[in-house]
Amino acid sequence: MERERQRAAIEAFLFLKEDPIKAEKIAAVLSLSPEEVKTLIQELRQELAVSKRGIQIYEVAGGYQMGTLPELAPVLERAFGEETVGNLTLAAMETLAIIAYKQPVTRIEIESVRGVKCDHVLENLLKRRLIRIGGRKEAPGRPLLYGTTIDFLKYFGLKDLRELPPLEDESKEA
Amino acid sequence: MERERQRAAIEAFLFLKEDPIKAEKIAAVLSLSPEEVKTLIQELRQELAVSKRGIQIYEVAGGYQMGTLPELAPVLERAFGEETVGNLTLAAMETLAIIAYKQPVTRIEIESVRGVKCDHVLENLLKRRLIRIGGRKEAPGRPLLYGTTIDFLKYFGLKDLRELPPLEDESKEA
Amino acid sequence: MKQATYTIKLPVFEGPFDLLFHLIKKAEVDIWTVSIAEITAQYLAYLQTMKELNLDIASEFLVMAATLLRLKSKLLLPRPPSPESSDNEDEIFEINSPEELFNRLEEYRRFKEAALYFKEKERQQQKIYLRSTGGQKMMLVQEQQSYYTFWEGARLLGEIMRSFAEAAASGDNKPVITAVDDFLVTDKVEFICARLECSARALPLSAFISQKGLWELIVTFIALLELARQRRILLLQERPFGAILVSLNRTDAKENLNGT
Repeated sequence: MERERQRAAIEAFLFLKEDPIKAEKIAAVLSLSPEEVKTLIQELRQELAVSKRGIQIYEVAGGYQMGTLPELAPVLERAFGEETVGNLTLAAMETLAIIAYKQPVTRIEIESVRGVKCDHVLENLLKRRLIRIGGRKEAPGRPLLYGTTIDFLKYFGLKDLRELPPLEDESKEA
Repeated sequence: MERERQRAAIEAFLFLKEDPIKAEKIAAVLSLSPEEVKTLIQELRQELAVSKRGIQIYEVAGGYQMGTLPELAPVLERAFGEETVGNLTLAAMETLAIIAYKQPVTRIEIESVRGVKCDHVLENLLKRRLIRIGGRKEAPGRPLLYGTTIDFLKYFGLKDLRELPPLEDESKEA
Repeated sequence: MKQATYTIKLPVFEGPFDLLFHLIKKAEVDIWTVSIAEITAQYLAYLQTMKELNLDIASEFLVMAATLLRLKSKLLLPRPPSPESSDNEDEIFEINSPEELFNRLEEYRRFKEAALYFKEKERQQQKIYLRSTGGQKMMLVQEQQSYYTFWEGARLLGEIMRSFAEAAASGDNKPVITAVDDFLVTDKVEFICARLECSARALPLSAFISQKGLWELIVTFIALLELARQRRILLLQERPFGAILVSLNRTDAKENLNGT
């Protein structure tokens, strides 16, 4: 398959996939090496970014994903109105932040940081699949442990957890 | 909003929308005239078609919709697996053809053309939403009238019903 | 039952017209000049070859054969000046003259050709993958009902109830239990009907709930069930798990009022 065709195929893949797709996976289907795929994707990305196309390619959660140009957000929001998923509440954000940095973490631990009950928020975050239950803590009552999901990375457009900014206090301590 | 930006916005729209979207709707959001939108889309289409990009724009069911390049079908099939839904049978095609050209049409009328009972086929087409019941004929027994749907246009990639080729004899008569 | 009929080899042809059409083509003659006797003979020969005749599905073919034989016999006789008969056009195979048969075959042929056009379009279209179907080919709506009405299955009850609960819970107010039962089912029935009466289109469940509390919710639900049971309203749904809409059953409201 010639190069142009390979690029088109990658473009079509990313278009069809709603989740981030790994270079290795694309490589397997096209019978290319992951390096070749990465090079092709970089080319495509570059091209789309430079010409400010409506569709861009992003590096997310260890893979690649198509999305719209950030500058278009206001127009698109107007167009889709209420169709977009509601934003997270501040309480949800706080809770997510605690889970992201402290995972795996129990509900009691989260609540002791926030100073309020969180069962409701946790339930919501679980429903939205931004967090998941990752097991039980070996402690009295064996409480559930919470952690973040791939959807969490996607929601915030993070490549992986290491991309989280260091917590203010931690950096001071360091 | 400058022209480049407008094009990008249209591209992003079509990317996000899962159904065919009408030029009028895009126009309303971008505060452009439908004609301007159509011109921009034609430009985009042309560009994507000429450079054989993985994503193309199609004119379907009175609107525009993004889809992959047909030439990529073999590669994509390998990646996403075989189609699960069966194609339409010849009986279904015949029935659809009669409905498409003669709508609104009753079951008896269809059957008298085909020379066979069609209840089964009709039920299936209804289930697949390729046809719909459009009312009742003002005739003894008030039989149901069948017509085609938007999904019918989408299934066959038709712009609208006028795109159907004239029936052979009709054209001779005309 | 219906599946079992496919054990025979008939479905190669889509019906007697299709078979006739095939026979005419095989004879390689023009549809207008072919001898009716010749087709009839071929037709009967074909029927002969079907050893294990499934009568259910073959009946149409047999009727066709009878029709052809009758036409053949008519041809042997001088034709009456006015062939007045075909008033009861419920009969698919009521064919009175070779011309009529030819006309109908010709009409069938046109649609048969149109069907080939559709087949080709389908083939082309299936090379295009859409995003909405997550990498599947287009139109995966396989078993979608255009609408459900309440009586079409108790299995839908759960879904309707869930939709109802969702409609009720949308908005920030959680249902509050109040002691005052200021909502009566009969009142609510009237309210719902009045609301539907002045609305041209179907309304979502939420249109009937004012977020006043759990009791009202229950009453509304019962009222809707009651109205559905009396067939005074229709519950519509465009697709499984889609929003449920309520509309007045305008078509046969009167009969149904006496119905219960």
